[in-house]
Amino acid sequence: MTVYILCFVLFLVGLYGVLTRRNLIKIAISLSIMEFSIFLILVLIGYIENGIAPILDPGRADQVYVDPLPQAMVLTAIVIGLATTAMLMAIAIRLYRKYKTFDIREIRNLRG
Amino acid sequence: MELTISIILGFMIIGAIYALHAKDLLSAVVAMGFVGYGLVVCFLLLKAPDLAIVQIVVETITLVLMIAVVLDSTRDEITVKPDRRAFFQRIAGFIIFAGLLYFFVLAIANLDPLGEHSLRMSESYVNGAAEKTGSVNLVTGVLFDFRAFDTLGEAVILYTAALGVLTLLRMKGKK
Amino acid sequence: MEGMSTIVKKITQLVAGLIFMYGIYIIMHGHISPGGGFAGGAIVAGAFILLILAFGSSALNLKKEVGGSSNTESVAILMVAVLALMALIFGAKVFLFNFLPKGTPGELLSAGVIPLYNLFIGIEVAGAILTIFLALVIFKEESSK
Amino acid sequence: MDALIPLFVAIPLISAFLIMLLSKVIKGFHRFFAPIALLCLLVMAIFEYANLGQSSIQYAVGGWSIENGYPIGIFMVLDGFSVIMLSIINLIGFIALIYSLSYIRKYTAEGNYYALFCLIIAGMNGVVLSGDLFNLFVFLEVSVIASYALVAFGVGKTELEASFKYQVLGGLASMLILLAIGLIYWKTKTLNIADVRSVMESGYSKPFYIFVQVLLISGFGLKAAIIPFHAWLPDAHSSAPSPISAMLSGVLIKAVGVYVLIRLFFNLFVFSHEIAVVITALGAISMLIGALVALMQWDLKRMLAYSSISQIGYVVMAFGMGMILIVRGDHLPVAALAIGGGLYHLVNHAVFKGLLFLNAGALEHRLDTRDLKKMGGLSSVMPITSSTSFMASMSISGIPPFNGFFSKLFIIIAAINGKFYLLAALAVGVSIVTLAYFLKFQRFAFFNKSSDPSLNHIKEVPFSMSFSMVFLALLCLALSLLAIPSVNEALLQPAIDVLMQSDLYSTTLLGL
Repeated sequence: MTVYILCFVLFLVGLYGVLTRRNLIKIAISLSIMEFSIFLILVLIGYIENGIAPILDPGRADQVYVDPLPQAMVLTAIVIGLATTAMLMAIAIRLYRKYKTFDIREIRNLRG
Repeated sequence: MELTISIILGFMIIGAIYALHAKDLLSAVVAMGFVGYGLVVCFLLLKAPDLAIVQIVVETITLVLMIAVVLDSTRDEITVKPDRRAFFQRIAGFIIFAGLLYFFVLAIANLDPLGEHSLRMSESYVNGAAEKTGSVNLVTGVLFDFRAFDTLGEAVILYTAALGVLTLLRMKGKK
Repeated sequence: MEGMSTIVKKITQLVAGLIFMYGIYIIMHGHISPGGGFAGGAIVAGAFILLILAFGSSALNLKKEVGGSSNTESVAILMVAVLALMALIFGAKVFLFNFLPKGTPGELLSAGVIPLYNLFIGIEVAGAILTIFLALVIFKEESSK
Repeated sequence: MDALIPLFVAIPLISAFLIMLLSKVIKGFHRFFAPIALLCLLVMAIFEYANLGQSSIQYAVGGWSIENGYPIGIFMVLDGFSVIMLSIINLIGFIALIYSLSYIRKYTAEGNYYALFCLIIAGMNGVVLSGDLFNLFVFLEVSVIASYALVAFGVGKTELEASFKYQVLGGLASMLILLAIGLIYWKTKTLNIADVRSVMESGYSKPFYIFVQVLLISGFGLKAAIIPFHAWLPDAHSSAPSPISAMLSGVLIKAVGVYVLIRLFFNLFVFSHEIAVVITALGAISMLIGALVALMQWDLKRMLAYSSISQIGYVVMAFGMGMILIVRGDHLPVAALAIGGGLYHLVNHAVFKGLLFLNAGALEHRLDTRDLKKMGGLSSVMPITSSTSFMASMSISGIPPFNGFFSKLFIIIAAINGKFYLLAALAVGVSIVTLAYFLKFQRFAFFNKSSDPSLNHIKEVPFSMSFSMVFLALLCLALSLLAIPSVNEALLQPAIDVLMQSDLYSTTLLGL
């Protein structure tokens, strides 16, 4: 139970970052941190006590395996995270080239 | 098991808080890298080798992209003197987050604790998986056969992101 | 973007080939050992990124490179879609069905269509990540000109 | 017909990849291949709509259907409700693509535009057809990431900043949705929507239920731009190229936001009174505030964006009223009327909001400005644009012969019968405010005597743009036939039945 609480605290740190930070890069960083916490919650859900990694081992017959479904979900979600971060970085560097700053309020004032 | 992961999570939370409050952008990006690699260790502890490989490589590539953006920019941030109003905002935010955490704990109170996960849908992914999909690696079996539609969507997402970055970074938008 | 010091160049010459081979290994052994299309493709892309970072981008004509990697990416994902649609014709006539023989699990050629999916998705992921990195490098060079 | 269902996702994907490959090799390949692909998608959607009737098709992707009682594969479910969404997506998509054949010529990298356009259509078709929670999330991400790139297609300053805000809030919403899916998997150990419902029915703890539902409301509320989460919509829709804002406002926030919200809250969760009241309140608030803010806007596309928020408020309020009445259990026919009204307004809004954004695009194409003050007296110079936008403005503000009037009428009658007198009064009031700001748009854009003389030798927009505008204007009239009970019975009733008997969705699948 404590692990899940710590994961949700990490999620809240990311949420705090997205809502309060003014720097484009730091908003992207806090979005990634939120993603990390959700990946961890998903893998923790699928963990089974003294289960082994989900690679079939024909030698040992009655072996408990960890649940492969959350791992497949997290693998997909990691690549989604990479896609969103790449898009955010593309826009961040473009805005930086135009406004010479990463600060979102500064950009709004300069936009005029 | 739960203790080790909690310790790693503690360090990750400290790293995350530092990443948000770091004065220098580059050290913020490095702190994010630290949180990502902490996640890799958690995946290995939770018996998920597939995810550890993907996460460590994707994290490195994300760091390369972020540092490429941050490296030649002004790395100092416009720091605003926290006046009284920001102080109250911080307290209000803290109270709201404490409430969210309390509801989260209430919500997951009687769900299965760590380790006692019972299978239902993925039971047939594990028993007899070798005959059904022929793949020894169960995660690849789920990804490329049982739920191949997700992986097709996944490849399309990365393709869209590459197309989007190409579109966003072209020099001239309008003729 | 100019290259790095000669020590980094020398080590990259030694290491880049190995990383590339390791990525191919991870892609092709996706259904036997941990890893698979996504992990292996990212490692292959990492090998290329390492080469570009170490030797600088002046050595190669970037516009042609990004066009090339975007085309390989489109071809690879087109092959994945064709494989998915071929399942409509062969086997149980259902979208994304595993219509090739499954063979004995644990062998290299064993899990029917899965190694082919792994291969094409690996190439697609490598192409996508390389396209993103090259687009960023091109933009940085042209906007600083 | 079973074999057609995966083609709804496969055809746009393959056309996107082919466009990217061949658009540089064959000159203008994208200008003739993309419309063909979308036209055959539209024909397939109409074909599915024609012979679906009351039944619903479950397509087991990959050949994995039910094993020892549990659905293990990914199912694509086509029933009354999703077939309506499918037809709207492909219809407005095809019309917007015809419109952009000549509108997009003034942008560079046209090949990328058409490929991303096909990817949005593929993502939305995937979301509407999916019967699996995580698969729905993946295709939601496909369409949303493609729309991030298209919002910032003309890489100007305002577009980039709008797209950045849209991406951050979209990413935040996706994280909330992924957390909710993780919690649902944790409780029910399955991802299939019908299977989750059958597990949920066998008892659930109240706090878990409320927490997951709040997560989903805020996640999909962000995607559907309901009031507390609407911050990104005005910037994103006003700075996007006009066919894209027609697609975003007309279809994307419906297929990815409202449709999923309705599908999950009717077919996945067991109804609960508090959540129904919350949804109705959210709908009513966004209906009111969207209209009031739209009244004060002078930028044409920002005004249309705020009016989208207000009209989406109508739809969400109508479905919320339906839920309250179902939970109360008395006078179910009024609940059916409310849900029917909501569905009807959803379809109408896709058509006339798409047309209004195409009109705004035509004005922008010729005048290069979106500010109403700089326009004037264009009705003589641009006859097609002004007549079609007049028809669209009349139908959105609910003037009788047009379709908007009938759908708002259904919603208001359902509100009165269901004793929601405050909501009925609110709906009428907002309709009047809508009429006000659309008259302002008509007067300033078309009928006012303009100040600078350069306005009166502007030519009409090229054929492909005027054709799509005229087609949608005629559709505004044709859709008012849907109010006739017999036509309504044939077209909207299957969807209403799917939503009314919500356990019908899971029994047909599990009883397979």
